[in-house]
Amino acid sequence: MTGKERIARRIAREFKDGFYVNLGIGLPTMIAGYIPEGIDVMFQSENGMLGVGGPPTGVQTDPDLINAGKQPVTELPGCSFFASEESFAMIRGGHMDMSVLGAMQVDEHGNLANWTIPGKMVKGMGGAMDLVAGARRVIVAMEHQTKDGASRILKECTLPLTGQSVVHDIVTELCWIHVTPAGLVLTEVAEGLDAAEVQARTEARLIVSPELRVMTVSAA
Amino acid sequence: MTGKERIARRIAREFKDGFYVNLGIGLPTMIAGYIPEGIDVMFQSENGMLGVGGPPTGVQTDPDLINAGKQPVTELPGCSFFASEESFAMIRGGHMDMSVLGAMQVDEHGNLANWTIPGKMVKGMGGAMDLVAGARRVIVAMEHQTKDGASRILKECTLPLTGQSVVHDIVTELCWIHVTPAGLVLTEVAEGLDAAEVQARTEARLIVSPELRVMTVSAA
Amino acid sequence: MNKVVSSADEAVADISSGSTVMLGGFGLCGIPENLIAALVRRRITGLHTISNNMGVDGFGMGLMLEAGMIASHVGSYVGENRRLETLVLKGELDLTLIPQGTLAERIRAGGAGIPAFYVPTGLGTVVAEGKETRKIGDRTYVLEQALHADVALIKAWKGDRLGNLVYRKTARNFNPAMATAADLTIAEVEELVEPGELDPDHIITPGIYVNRILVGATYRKPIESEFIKAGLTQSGGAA
Amino acid sequence: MNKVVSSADEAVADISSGSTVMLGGFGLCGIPENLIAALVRRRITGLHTISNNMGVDGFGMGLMLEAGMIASHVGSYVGENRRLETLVLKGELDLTLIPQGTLAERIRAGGAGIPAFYVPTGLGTVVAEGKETRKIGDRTYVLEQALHADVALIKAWKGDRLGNLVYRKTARNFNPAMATAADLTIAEVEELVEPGELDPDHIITPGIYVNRILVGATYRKPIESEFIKAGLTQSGGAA
Repeated sequence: MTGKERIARRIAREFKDGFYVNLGIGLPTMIAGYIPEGIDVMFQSENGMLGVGGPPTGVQTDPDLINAGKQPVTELPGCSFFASEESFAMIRGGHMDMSVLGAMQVDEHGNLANWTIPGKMVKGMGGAMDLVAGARRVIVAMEHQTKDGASRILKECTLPLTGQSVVHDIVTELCWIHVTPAGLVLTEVAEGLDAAEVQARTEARLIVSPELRVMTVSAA
Repeated sequence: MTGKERIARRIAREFKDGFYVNLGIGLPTMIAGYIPEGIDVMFQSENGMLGVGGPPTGVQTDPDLINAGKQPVTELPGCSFFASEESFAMIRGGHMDMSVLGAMQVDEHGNLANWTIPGKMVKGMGGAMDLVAGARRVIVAMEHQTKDGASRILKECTLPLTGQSVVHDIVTELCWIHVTPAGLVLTEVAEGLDAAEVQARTEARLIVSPELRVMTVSAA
Repeated sequence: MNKVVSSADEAVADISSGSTVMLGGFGLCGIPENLIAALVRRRITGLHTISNNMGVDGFGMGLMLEAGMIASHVGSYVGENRRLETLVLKGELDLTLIPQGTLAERIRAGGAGIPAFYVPTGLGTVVAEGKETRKIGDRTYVLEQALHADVALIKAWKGDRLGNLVYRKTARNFNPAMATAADLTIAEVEELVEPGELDPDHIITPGIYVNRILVGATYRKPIESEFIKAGLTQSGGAA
Repeated sequence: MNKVVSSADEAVADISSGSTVMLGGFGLCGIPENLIAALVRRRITGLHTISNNMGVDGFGMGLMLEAGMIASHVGSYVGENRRLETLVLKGELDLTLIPQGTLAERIRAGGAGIPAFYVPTGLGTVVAEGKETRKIGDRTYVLEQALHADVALIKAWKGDRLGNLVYRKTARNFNPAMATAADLTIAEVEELVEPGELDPDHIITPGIYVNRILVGATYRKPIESEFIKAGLTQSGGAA
């Protein structure tokens, strides 16, 4: 099981029956593949769809039916389409139970940076700023460190922010971290690791929960 | 021809082909019956309909199909239904070519009072304040004087306002008055009347247009 | 995911006295008849209602008023209800009248995460009294606040068990906006269909906004102008 | 009332250089292909464009960019266009990036007579720099202004000669809001139907918002992710 798969499987366990969820592009999208049986989740795509199904099989993709990553998708029974201003009214109005996004950096205040690196070309924030400002619960799903081994969980973000004090939880292949007003609380660590090892790979100070558990990922 | 009919017929002549118009309850509603041939006008009803047709003939009224006066109406080909917030986005956004309303008082500044009389029961302004604030052209259609012979066209409105400096034109059975920054300009008088006679029945000061004409009403 | 409840009584069983309740409809068109009847059966009191109108004597919200359930009301037109007049003049009901378009937009804002916005409507009238005004470009505007409720009771034409809704003709009115602007949204429909039966391009209220859905037991749907003409109420008036 | 024009070239014949132009679509989905092609044939310049994206190299608004027609752009994501990158870095194109939901709401506001409104989005980020913020309730919000254009070029699925429009699936996106927010709205459709053929309950854009309507000559409708994979562009990225 890869680290990314471990992250996706763990977050999938957080979904409750009847949840409405927006999954960011990349790693978060993988979560849709690991939803526990008996749990009905409706996925939103911010370009104007609720009830997004998986990629179409075979050749007959429909150019009028894409997700926010501009990839062809399918319709689930009970899906609906709406305009962009409606889609973001839904997001901004606090109707999404959860938004799962990738990140470049997160910090002790729950600040998130995931849209631009100064000096490199600015692609744009798309819907990320709206999602983190509007969803009831914002979960960051990302690999714990950069390819160069640098921590992505910092005392203070150094990149331009996507949102200020918006992150509720951070899930990496190493651990689950809950963001609180007191700071980052380590609540789960991957099997075979302990809190000290996670802290060693993390710039931000981690408060170890008195109820620290082993991170269980779904088997399926 | 009654005074009300004269007013309705005269205003109908102002409609241009392709106009979108909201007609208030009462006298303004009569205008729909006098639209010149070859002129296609779409009527809006602020409860959420564009393309309102006349009252249904026969017994089969549809309780789901009413106008803002809560009276049964019919659908014209190309009509559409929308929600209240959309209907007023349309009105407030300046998309209605014309709104024709009744009034209790209008004054030299184009102020309009048509929704409440203090001391009597307040029924509410409904959509009137939105219409006068939003339509491109607001025409007041009313009888020139009250039943007691008092002027309804005043120096200053004495009743609570529906809108401040919102009226573009005032049409009564006696005359057409255009509201300008300089004051009320008398542009048309009914056949057989002159400007002095109209002024005598009007509290507000009327500026007589150098191009004063006789008010022509449609024949049909 | 199944949001269907079996009756209007079950649907409103946990609404408590003192709640803020939005009720859809324009006049008597598109009102949640069955939910109102169930609320009246519960006899809760001190409700703060938000609805464009207030029914008529003998129907719609008029029944709630007669049962003494309403402490305050926000709406745009209440001209069809003599009992309301009496209560307001006696100071037993706090009535706030606001322009219909501003009412609709404040409700939409409440559902859309917009706490306040500027409108031209009502400038220079009693509606703007005590409110901030501001010049933007060459026009002056009034600052208006979002409206949100504990409960929204709405009426749609058809719906499915996921809460997706479609409306019929002018019975749509305030229902879709209210569906978005409450902590708990309960929708009554004339017909329940299977998920997928409503064309996803035609759905007006996506199920995300709806917590409970029920099929109304019966629909009377009187036409207000005719109901009034029939002599049950006597006042006339505008929208 | 007949708003039908016979070709995209006729539809855009009076759009002048220096205009502010909104263009519907999300990525390459639901974009006015035929109107863009006609604009490119006109070779007007100095346009100020407002659109969520900027096409890709070789298609959609990318063609306008390649023709040197665009002076400034307001959008939320432009990651699929290398030519844009070059122009921005050389200072030849003024690019403003704003959150997608704020963009959509600013356009809606422009059509709805709301000059400004508050949102939580972007607080504490570069998006809020230079903007007024305000505490309302227990949260701080950013004041955002309406967007309005000289011209909106939009794409719908079907329409009638009165300008009534319906959209198909996710090709709806920014098109309905933009239809409301310009002095001149031009809609291209895949199919023209008779007034009355579109169910009035299903119409998304009422004709009042549309000045001209035309049937697009051809529709290529590439899927962006596949178009890019096919090697015509190389950058990847988010929405």
